Amino acid sequence: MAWLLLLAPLTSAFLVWVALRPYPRLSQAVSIAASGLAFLTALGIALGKVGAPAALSWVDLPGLRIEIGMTLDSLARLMLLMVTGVAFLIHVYSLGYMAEDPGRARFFGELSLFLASMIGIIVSTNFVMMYIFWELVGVSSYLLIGFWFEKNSAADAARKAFLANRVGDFGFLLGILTFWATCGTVAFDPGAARGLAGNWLAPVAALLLFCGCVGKSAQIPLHVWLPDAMEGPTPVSALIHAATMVAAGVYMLCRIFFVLELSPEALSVIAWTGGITALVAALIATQQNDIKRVLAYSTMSQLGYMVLAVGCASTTAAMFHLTTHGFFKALLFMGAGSVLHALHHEQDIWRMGGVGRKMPLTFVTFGIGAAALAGIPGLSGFFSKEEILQAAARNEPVLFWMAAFTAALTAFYMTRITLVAFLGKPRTKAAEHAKESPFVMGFPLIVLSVLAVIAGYSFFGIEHLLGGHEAEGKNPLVPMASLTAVLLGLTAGAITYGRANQERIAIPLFERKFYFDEIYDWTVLKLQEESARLLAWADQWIVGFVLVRGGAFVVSLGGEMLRLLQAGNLREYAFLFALGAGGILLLLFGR
Amino acid sequence: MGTPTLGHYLVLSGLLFAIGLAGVIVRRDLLIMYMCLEIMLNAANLSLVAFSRFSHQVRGQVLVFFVITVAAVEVAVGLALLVSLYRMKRTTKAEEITALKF
Amino acid sequence: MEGFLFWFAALVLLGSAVAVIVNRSPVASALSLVTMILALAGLFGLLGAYFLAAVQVWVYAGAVMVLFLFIIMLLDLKAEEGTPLRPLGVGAGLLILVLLGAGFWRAIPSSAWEANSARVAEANDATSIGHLLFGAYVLPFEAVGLLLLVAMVGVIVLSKKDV
Amino acid sequence: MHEGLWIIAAPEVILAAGGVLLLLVESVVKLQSRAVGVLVLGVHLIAGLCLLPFARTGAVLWDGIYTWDRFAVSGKAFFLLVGMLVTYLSLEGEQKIPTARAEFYILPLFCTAGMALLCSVRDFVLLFVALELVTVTLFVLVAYRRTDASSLEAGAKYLIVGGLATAFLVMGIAYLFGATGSTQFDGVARSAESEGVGPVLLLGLAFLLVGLGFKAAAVPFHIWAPDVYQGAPTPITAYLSVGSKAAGFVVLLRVLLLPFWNSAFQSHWVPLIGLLGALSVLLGNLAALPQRNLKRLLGYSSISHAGFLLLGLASHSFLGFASMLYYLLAYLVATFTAFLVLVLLEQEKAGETISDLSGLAQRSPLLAWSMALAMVSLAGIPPLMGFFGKLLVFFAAWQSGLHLLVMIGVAAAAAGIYYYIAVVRAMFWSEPVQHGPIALHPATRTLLVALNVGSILFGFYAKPILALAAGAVAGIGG
Amino acid sequence: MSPLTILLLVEAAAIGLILLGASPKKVSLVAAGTNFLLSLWIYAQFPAGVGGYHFVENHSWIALGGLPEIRYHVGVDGISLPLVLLTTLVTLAAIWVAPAKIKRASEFYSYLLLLSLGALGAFVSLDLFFFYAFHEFALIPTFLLIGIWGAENRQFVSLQLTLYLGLGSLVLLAGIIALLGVVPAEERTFDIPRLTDYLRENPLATSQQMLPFLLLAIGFGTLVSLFPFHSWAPFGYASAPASAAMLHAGVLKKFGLYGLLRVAMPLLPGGAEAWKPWILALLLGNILFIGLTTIAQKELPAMLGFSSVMHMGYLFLGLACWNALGVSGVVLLMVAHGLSAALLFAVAGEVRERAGEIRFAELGGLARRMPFVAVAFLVGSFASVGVPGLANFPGELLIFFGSWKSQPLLTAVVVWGIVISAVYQLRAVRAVFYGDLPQHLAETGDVEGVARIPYVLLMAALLILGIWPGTLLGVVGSGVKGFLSLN
Repeated sequence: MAWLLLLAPLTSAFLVWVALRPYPRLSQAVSIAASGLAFLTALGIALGKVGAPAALSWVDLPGLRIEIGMTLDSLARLMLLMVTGVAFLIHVYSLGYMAEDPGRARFFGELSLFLASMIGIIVSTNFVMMYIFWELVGVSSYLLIGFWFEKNSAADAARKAFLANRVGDFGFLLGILTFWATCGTVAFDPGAARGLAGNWLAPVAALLLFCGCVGKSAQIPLHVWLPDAMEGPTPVSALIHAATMVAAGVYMLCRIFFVLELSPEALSVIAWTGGITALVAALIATQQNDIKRVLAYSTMSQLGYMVLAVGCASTTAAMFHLTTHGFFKALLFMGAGSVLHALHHEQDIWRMGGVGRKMPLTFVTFGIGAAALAGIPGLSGFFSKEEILQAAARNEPVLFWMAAFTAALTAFYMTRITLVAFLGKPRTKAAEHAKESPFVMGFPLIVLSVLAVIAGYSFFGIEHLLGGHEAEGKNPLVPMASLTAVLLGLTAGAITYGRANQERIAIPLFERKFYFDEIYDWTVLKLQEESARLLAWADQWIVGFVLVRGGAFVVSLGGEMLRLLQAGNLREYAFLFALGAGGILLLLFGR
Repeated sequence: MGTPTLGHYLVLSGLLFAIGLAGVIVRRDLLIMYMCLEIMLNAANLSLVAFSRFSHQVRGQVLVFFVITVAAVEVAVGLALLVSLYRMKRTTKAEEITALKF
Repeated sequence: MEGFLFWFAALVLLGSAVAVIVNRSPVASALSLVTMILALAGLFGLLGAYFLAAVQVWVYAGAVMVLFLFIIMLLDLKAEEGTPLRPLGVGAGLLILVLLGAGFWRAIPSSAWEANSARVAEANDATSIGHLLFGAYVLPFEAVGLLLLVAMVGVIVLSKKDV
Repeated sequence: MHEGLWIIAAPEVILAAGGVLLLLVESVVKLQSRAVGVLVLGVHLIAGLCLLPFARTGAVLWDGIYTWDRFAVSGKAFFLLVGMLVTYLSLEGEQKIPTARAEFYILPLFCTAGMALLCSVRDFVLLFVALELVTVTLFVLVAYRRTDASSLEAGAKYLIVGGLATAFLVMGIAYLFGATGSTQFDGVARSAESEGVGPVLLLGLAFLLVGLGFKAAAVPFHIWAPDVYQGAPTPITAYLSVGSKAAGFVVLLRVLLLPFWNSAFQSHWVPLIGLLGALSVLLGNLAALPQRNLKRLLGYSSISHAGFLLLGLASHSFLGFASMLYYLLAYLVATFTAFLVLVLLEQEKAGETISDLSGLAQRSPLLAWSMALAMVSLAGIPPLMGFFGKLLVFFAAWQSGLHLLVMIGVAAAAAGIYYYIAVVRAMFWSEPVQHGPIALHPATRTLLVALNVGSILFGFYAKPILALAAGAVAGIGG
Repeated sequence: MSPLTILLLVEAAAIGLILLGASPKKVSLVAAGTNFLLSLWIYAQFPAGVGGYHFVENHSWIALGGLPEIRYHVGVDGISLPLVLLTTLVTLAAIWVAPAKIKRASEFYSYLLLLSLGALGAFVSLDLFFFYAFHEFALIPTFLLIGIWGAENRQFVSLQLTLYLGLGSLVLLAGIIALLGVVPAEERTFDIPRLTDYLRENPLATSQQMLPFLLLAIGFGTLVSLFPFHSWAPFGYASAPASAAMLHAGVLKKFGLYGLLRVAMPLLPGGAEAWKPWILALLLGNILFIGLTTIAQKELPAMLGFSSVMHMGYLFLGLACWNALGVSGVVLLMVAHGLSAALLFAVAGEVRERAGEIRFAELGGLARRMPFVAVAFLVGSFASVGVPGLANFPGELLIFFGSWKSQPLLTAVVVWGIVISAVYQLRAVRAVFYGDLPQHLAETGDVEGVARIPYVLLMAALLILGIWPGTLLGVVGSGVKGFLSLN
């Protein structure tokens, strides 16, 4: 039964790919049914009605046994529910959002493939299985970002995403190999990991595995793909680049925490990476004009929080925030998508304005999401962020202050986009003529906004699922600080952008995203490009020309020389003949 | 001036052979080259007869007989060929019949 | 006496052989060759091969050399113009001479220098050669006959104006 | 002399008698030249048939100067095949012969007779005479197109260099005779056994090798080959490149196996032959690279094949000799195929350069394929005979410890692929210069197909040929 | 008669029929289809649990004093069976995608069949002679295929390829001879199983193994385009007609690896160990040097050619480390690479044919005009960069696992290859199929109808093996076990 989780979306993806592409309605139906089925199965699992099936052996060779199985512990259950739930909603939402796109059958097929891969990651029982689905998630993400492949920017963004992920996966695979070589297994087996304890390889393995997360969860320095990934259709941004896939990195860290915890050094690297990412992304977000990009940087920043939490050894906090963030970020993206849909894909917030009045449902739900993200008390985001700040405060004060400052920034930029996009006067014709989106798009917004409000409360049971609230060591300073930060951010945002019709602050460093893209263009890409050119030159001229054709040339030159012996003159022939005879005599008698 | 031994004859024949060979190499006229080939054959004959004499074997002389005959045959054919060549190219100089080369 | 005759014949032999090469005029070369052949016939005689000496004179001096002279006259060959021997050619010739000479010299066993005075009275060499020719060596003899036929046909084919 | 009256049935006798008879008849009744050609083929056939009953006979005749063993029989059969193929080539290419076409068919009979005789020699006198029979006939044949300056030039070059070789040969025989007092192979062997290998004997061996090296066209005595191959009438080029070369190798095998099959001798001639072989493969293959004239190219190629054959000889083992014989047959098939195609193309007034073959595949697939298979076989690519031959030769040489030699052979063979492939390229890639299909006589068609099939079949399934070769080598009884 | 012999005879008969004037494409298709079904039957009948060779046919072929006996000995074990399957499948696909109206069609299809016959023969032969002869036998058809039907620069490229491969084959021949030369005379045989058994019980001294192994490694290495003996490959494949490139890059090239696997490594383990550092160094050249070179390519077929060279690096790594994981991975990856390379070259052929353009700068947006081809190319690309779910991934993974324990650093560098290959492969996808559609490509048509079947077959095989590598690993395992008892 539990195999349905994987098989339903996989079958859907396969069917759509092979046969159903010419029939968009059928494809949509199949795909939505598959995601619904997956959600129901996940529900069944969460309620304990469906158990884990026996594992299948995928590769069984001496020294290496790789299984395809299912882990259905509490961590997986929570994640499954969140992922399948959000995915189902987004499938429904896409019905409306993609209604006019001619390629929507393909879109739904790819969504199904993504869902299957994501579920695969969640239920993995071992490193290799996780790696398999990990990569597949990358592939489906590539396909979905590049869904509008005829747009150059989308095509480039897809490639960038895949490559950045590949770099991370490179480390991940090496980490898996290190783990396997030391522990003798690829299973998620804390018992086996003891082989790593005290070993100098422990931090190496941990950090290599963390590379996977850096790529997938868009941590600095491999984060550059995420903002560009917004070139994909908005439901994709909501599903993959906000709620689920990017969170997979964090989920993976939690899943393999038994390796990470063997090495405090690695943990602190992870924590700092998360903290810095959170801060930098928030700073950048304050200066972006594209609504989806702001959301993307905020996603990155929130992922930084989660990684920070893992680095502070608080997987509970990380998972908590992961879940709530999944809800409200999906909500935000879908809200933004609703706006874009109405504005014919106008993404610049300065070319919107006053949309709130035309699209009340979207406005309200977006507002709830923004508030949750900003950490307004009483909404889910507040609770989960609080946990993380607590964890940071316990571990490293500097990180805590960074995180708090980030919280302020979050409130600031969320205020900024809400005010600029939804309030004020319409700044373009499109904004004036905006209309509320259809109900299929509105319905998921409503559901998610409800979740965004209640998910933080203990009655909702997330923390229960994760094994209880960590009561001990609550720092009273933390809520104070975070509240202050949020308020400061809100106020600053409201003051600055209350009635603004154009940008009031200009910080090029933030606007240009800390010049990461440029730096990469000038270093990594240039280096690769130039070395490729150099080597291609070397291959063509040194190996191909000098060695191969040179060798051939020397041989044919030898031929030409030998040919000159044959000058046609009989006297010379006689001489050579006699010389040969003399040579033979010399050989026979010369010794 | 003692009695000539086998060694004397062999040296003589060797010298003759070498002179003939040198002649083939240094002369340009095919006809003279051909004469030098005859010298070489004669050198071989001298060796044969000398060996034959000093080992009391007549078989060597039989070979000399054949060599002389064959030499005559070769000369006949060769000279006929040279005549044809001369008719064609108006020369018998080795330097001037080098159309086939390299 | 035998020693004297040998040295005399040897000198004539080598001298006329060298003369074949150094003479510019083809006729002179041919005549030197005749001299050489006659000297060789003398040496054959010294070695007791009287039959061969006779054949040498008949076939070589008589037939072959006449043929040569005839062709020289027929083709009206001029003396080689300029120096007949260019330094390069001479150098090459000398090199070959040295190489071969060294080979020959090394090859001659010391035993060859021992005077072999035990001159057995020769059987009539013409007889024994004849026995061999028509006995054991009848096959090569026939083959040589065939060779002569081939030569005849060949000469006709090669030189006759219109066949 | 009565003991072997059946020897009248020997091919050399029948061929010679047939030749004389045809000459006589031809001088009385004016026969058409093509009729003479067909008659000559008939003579070969008769000789072949007469050979059959005595294939298993063994005898040594005439005081031991003539032997009849399986090697001799195989050799005679081989040369009969060569003779027939040459005659067939002449039939196809006789338009190129200006005069005396009848004799052009008859003279090779004597030459083939000489070669057949060479297969049986056990005496240096007979060897000399038989060899001269071959050489002198070839002098005439090479210069046969006497209205053509290049044919005459080739003849003159062959004549002078051939004369040199003869002189060396005679000198060598003289020394051998002087050292051992015998002109017979076993006499030499016995003497070498009892008295050891003296310098005179070695000198004789050296001069003999020079003389035979000329026949085999092995470096450094190859110098005549390219010019003569290019200038001679094409059927005669084929004859030279297979018949004359094979004759040289047959004699080498006989000589090295009987009189010089002594370990004291071997230590001298094995490295020597190996060296000649290495030089030949290198020079032949390298100098062929820039060639554009096909006949000249095949001339250089034949030098390189002499090298490979010498490699087999240098391995001085049963396998080496057997592989050499196999290689000879492979070489025969491929070379004759190539020359047959060349002769046929000459009728089309095409030139002799590689580019004249352009687009042959479109004009006549059979010709193109035959030529291609010949080239590929010569290059040593499976599944053709040439490949298996090379494999055997290399294997034999390696087993005899001639590792460096094998390496050189491999490198040279690799270089050789270039020029063989260049011929294939011209035929298959390029567009034809002339157009229109080439008409072929059904017999020619059959012959080409037979040669191709043989080349493939016996390359892949070499067993029957190898059995013959092994039997022949065993027949010498070294 | 062994079904393996029938495989060979079917293709030979098809060539015969074509020569006799039958419709070339139809005959070839029928022959290839028959062979594919037959090989599937062989696979189905293959007793995976039992080691050793099956479907054996063994006659004496040539026996001569002094020459080791040559036998007609065919059979498959777990290592060659996958390659036989690969050959028949790719042959079918290659023949199917070939245009029926090509110039000199009967020649074209005969050469394709000859190429396939050579590969098939080499893979089923258990006798060194046949093993070698069958492979080299395909040399001339390749030469002609590229030379006559090739694209840009075909003359030079084809000549270079043929000479290079000819040289490699001859070095290989020397290697085989040298190998037999070090075996005591009375034990010499061309029979691979017998030789293996003998050398297993009586290992040679390492010093004796050095030269033969070197020659074999250079010979086989050249045939597999081991750096720096690769110059023949990229542009050769770039210029070859699609079907020829599919068969050569996909199938025939595997011969070299198969030879190392079957002959060089098991028979000369000492030599392998001694030369291992060199092989490891050279394979880095394949991965890094050629990998980066691939990035710089500006034309689709050339890029595919270089990428095919680069991928050989993984296979050499798996071979060099010589353990159960690595060798299983090698067999799997050989098959997978064969399939993916065939698929990609087929697509490149379609692009060349239909768009009339191969330069990246001039292409773009073709996914809109030819969605099916785009999908095929994507699948091929993903397979080639080692995405899970497609056959290359388990192969590469097993190789990495196999080599990690003994060569962690080197493996790490090689793993970086998955990033490099993603860079160039996705760049190609981007340049050819994504982005703007230039005006001159607006009329490009897609592959339709039955012409899609070969692509579907290749993709299906990639998927099946990727999702469930057990379909082959079970078979491979039985073969690998036999080898590894060697050391």
